[in-house]
Amino acid sequence: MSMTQATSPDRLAGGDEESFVTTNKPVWQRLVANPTAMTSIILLVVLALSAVLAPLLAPGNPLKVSPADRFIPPGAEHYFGTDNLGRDMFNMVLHGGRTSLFVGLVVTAISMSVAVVLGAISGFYRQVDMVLMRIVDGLMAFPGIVLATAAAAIMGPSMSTVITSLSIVLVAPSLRVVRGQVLVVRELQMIEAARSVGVPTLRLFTRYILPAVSSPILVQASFIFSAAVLGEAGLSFIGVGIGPKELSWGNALTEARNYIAQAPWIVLFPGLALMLTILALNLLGDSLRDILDPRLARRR
Amino acid sequence: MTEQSILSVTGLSKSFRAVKAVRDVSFSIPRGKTFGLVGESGSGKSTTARLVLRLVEPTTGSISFRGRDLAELAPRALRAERRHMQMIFQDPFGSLNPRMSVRETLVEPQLVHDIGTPSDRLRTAERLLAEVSLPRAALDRFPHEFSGGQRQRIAIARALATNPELIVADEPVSALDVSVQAQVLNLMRDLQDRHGTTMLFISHDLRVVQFMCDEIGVMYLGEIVEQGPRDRIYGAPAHPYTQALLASAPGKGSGQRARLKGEIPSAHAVPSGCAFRTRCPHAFDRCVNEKPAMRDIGGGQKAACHLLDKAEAA
Amino acid sequence: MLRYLGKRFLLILPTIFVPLILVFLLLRLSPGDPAGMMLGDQATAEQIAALRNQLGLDQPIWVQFLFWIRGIVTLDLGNSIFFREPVMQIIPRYAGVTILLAVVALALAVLIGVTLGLISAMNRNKPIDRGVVTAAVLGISLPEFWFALLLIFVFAVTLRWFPVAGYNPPTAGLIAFGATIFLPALALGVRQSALMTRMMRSSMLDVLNEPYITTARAQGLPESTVIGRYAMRTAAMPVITVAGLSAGYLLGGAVTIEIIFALPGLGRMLVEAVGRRDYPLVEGGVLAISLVLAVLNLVIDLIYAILDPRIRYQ
Amino acid sequence: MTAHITPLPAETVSPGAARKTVLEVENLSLAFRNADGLLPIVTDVSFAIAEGEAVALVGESGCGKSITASAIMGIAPDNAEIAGNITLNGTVISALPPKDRRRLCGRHMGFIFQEPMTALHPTLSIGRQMTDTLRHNLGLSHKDATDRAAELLDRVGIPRARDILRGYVHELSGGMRQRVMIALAISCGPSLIIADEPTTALDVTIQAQVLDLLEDMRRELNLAMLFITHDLEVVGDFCEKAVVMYAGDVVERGFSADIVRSPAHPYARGLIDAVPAHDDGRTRLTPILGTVPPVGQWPEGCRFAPRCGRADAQCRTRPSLERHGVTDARCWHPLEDRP
Repeated sequence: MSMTQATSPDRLAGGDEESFVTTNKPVWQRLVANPTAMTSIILLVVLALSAVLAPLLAPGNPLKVSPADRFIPPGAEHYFGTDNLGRDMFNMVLHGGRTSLFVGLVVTAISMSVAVVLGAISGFYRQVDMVLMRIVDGLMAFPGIVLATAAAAIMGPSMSTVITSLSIVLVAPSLRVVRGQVLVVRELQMIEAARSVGVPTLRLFTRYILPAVSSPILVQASFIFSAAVLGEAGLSFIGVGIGPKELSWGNALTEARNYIAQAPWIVLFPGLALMLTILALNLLGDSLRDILDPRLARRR
Repeated sequence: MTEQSILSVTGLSKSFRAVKAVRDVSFSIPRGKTFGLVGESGSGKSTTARLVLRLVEPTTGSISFRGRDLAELAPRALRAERRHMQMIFQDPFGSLNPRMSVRETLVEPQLVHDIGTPSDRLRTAERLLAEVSLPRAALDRFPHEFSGGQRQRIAIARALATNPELIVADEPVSALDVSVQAQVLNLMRDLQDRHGTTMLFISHDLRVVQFMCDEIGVMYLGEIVEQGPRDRIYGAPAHPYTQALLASAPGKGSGQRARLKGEIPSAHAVPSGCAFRTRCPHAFDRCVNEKPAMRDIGGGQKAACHLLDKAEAA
Repeated sequence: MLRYLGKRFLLILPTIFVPLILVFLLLRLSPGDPAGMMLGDQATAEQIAALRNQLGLDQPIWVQFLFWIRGIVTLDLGNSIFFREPVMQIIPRYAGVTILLAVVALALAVLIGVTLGLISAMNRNKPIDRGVVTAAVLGISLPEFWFALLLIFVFAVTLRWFPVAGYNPPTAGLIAFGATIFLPALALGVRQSALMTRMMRSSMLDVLNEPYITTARAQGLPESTVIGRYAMRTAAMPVITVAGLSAGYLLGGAVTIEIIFALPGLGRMLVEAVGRRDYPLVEGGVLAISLVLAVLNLVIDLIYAILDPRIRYQ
Repeated sequence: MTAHITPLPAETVSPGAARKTVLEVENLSLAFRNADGLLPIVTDVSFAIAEGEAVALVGESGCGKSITASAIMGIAPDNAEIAGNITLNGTVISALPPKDRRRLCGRHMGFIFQEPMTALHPTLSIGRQMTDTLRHNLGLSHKDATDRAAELLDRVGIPRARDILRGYVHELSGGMRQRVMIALAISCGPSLIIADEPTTALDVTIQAQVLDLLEDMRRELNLAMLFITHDLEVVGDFCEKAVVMYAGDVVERGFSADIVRSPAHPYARGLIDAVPAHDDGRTRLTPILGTVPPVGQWPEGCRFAPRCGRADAQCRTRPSLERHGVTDARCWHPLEDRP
């Protein structure tokens, strides 16, 4: 899974400059006018609602075993069929989504906040920057899953382990993006102009730099979200994620792979839900970037 | 330095690692006058502008402004002093914060320096807008809604917001089309007449400098090679570089053009002796070994060239 | 050029040491006694003390750190607790499979990515371009372990073209090897090929807008030369960067893929070692992956320096 | 050939030697196709260039001068709709298919761009870029192409030509880069050179050197030259004739000396008055009021009328390009007070 590559690669093409160019309509109006953005937002709202409302839509304990109902194909009774232990897959997918989205949300919030604070410091103080960037290099080059695996082994698989290790791993690419943006913005003439006016440093950051880097941060956040969801699923899949007592899409697939010949549906539905979530987040990130960064958008 | 000099720069130098961007620059500007710095790329004129405002820290030298040495001021005192010195930048698209409305842009300098009450500040913003001939409706608009010339007017209004005594203008019209350029130049002269502001005006365009400035310094490779009153510089240039610069300018007819050989040397490797000797048509052995000193040649004109010694001796 | 590579080499050192230090700290600072955990519940106090002494766990942490550093530098990582043989003998047995898997996956990704990206860019906004762009977004959103299960279901279970799991080394013959490596490599490479498709497309579209492409056309060069030589040369650079970044990703992804397809690789070994709390082997595995990545990154830097004279010039 | 156009009187330019017309542009119009239909960029542009002659295409940014040049070269963007005739050395090239147009590039037309830094390939050696062109267009062998490239560099005043051939564009200074660009443009013996603001990015002293070089090349090789610029003073020095454009229209056309000294069109007059000239001792400049209307928002009739002091009701209909005194101007009320 991509934990080290949350920075969508289009950025490498030089999309870091001029991303603060404003256009005439407010962002939300352009979002509404963009069919891709609207599709992804609607998809995300549906997914989020189904996760939040899971206890209402699919009441009962999703982990309840019912050996008599094993391997029932999808139908009116069980929309997504049942698995090897007779658990209702629809139930499991809805409840699994709660875990996935929750982990994604928390990891995004933690890693983006840390990245903004450290990125700001890094963009302003050379020595700190040297050290931080070397650490980021180390974290970025190394497969996050291996670190997370080691962490899970030592601290024991649990929700907080997953959140901690994913946050550490995903801080690196976010920090690099934020820091890169701060460095670009810092060199803008408007910053020199503000300094020549006599604007103090703190105000310079809050009124000039932060607004200018907010768009790329927003774009990055959606990619980080998708990487976190994917990361959690991958870790849970190989058994070093949230642990067997909790339910997630990755967990659901762990056992399922042994029954793929008999009951392909138990592989299909959790994976599909996972993919739709990631797709929606990636599409949102793409369209946000198109909207907020006209320089890149003209290519599409 | 005259009695009423508001800004007096002495021995100003700046090195970026091995690159000596500005070397031993000295000049002073009488109150209410405009001093022009003209030169080609790499001449250090823009760095000099930033050194004067201490946007770039000088390596050595003093900047005497309103009786104090800016180079010695502590950060807090320097920031307070910025109220009296403002800058206009080259790029009208880059120097304004795209997220701030014109109102916020014009209020910002007053807010930062704690000038007046909120309603005073707003009144000042309105007055400034009128001064640069923009409609009042512009207040609530954002930079991207204006053309390049209009943005440069907004930048000028911002520079005037704290009623500064010195304005440093770095290539303020070179990003503009000629017809718009004329509007902005006229505006700058009008405002200067009205407010009595002193101005340091940086440009590569000899025509613009001639139009705007009372006194001119010609820069080459980080040094002022000649300076003096406008009419002396344009009428009787003493330094071979000034002569060549004026002769190279278009609009003189192709027959008249005198040509400099070669390219501007890199600031990494400034030639020994006189920095201009590698391109000078009159260079002789002394120019290699000895750096010419700035000499007074009368009428307020000064130039740094060994030829002037020769002429005197002859 | 040598200076550049030397600098790159120094910059790569942290990529080896940061993950190692993280793992070191995780192992030493986590609650619980590693020796106790390794030996399990039945161990006696003497046994634990003996192991602690053998592993150096009774020393202060900075001494442990120095020992650990010495071990890495001398490539002496101690014995695996589970296999009871030196870690440095175990690692190579597994590393080969992982490297082969990653290389085949990368080759597939580059092949698919460059081809589709080029086709897409050359047919911008036509149906084929839209199709490729859509496929690429889908590909990027595809969790590879799920894709691997789908591949198994379709090609191994239903069509029976490939075995469901298992591994034949290349020495068993190319066809036998190919049959066991193709599905895993495809599953592992699909997201990378989607990323590279997007990268190739956008990079090509960027380059086609460059003035030097207009120059090449204005010089009358045929479109095949303009694209194949002038545009590809610069458009390939970001794709190479992505290929470099892919390496880390592929080695990480190999963990799940090796588990699903039961390949005896480094990733599976690592997860199993973690499960058995075989800490020397875990450290060895992390070090091996770090080293492979460092070498790969150096190779990428070298390719860059060969392709881009601007880097050599610095 | 259409009869109602008055081509520039090439015969009268240099009495004695009747010069052959190299390029003739007649009623060239260009519009971009977009979602809303056609967006006109350039309308009814006509002019001609004889061999050995430099014609300036002058105007402010956005007037359509650069896109006119790319239409002549046949490298306009794909969504450009082009009408009118372009004749090169007696052949109507505007009707040729793109492949054949491309073959004319390099061999018959050379192009010089404003920014040689970006117009030359960053990671291919100077020599490679030159020999690619020479080998493809002239069928030279690798060795002959390299020798010729070295000769060309020598000719445009680049010292150590063989070393430079092995080098890359970032290793050269701005002036040297533009010399390489010129060498590349003349390498295959074109009869027409199109130079798009070739000296705008250069320093004054270097600009003068490059202008001299271009003039030398034009004289030595008897090149027809289309010189695109925003600077009327360069035009006066360097070009025999000038075509002044405003908002996609040719507003005045004639000898540069006449246009610079006593233009007929108020816009041309305005451009001259807006520049602070040497030694004129003015304390105020005379700007042109307002701003250039953006593409797609051109007024009906005379496009300069909203900014023109002489405009009246008549200017709401479009004037045609007609002879007024010594120049052609598109104006209902041309300036009369000529010396």
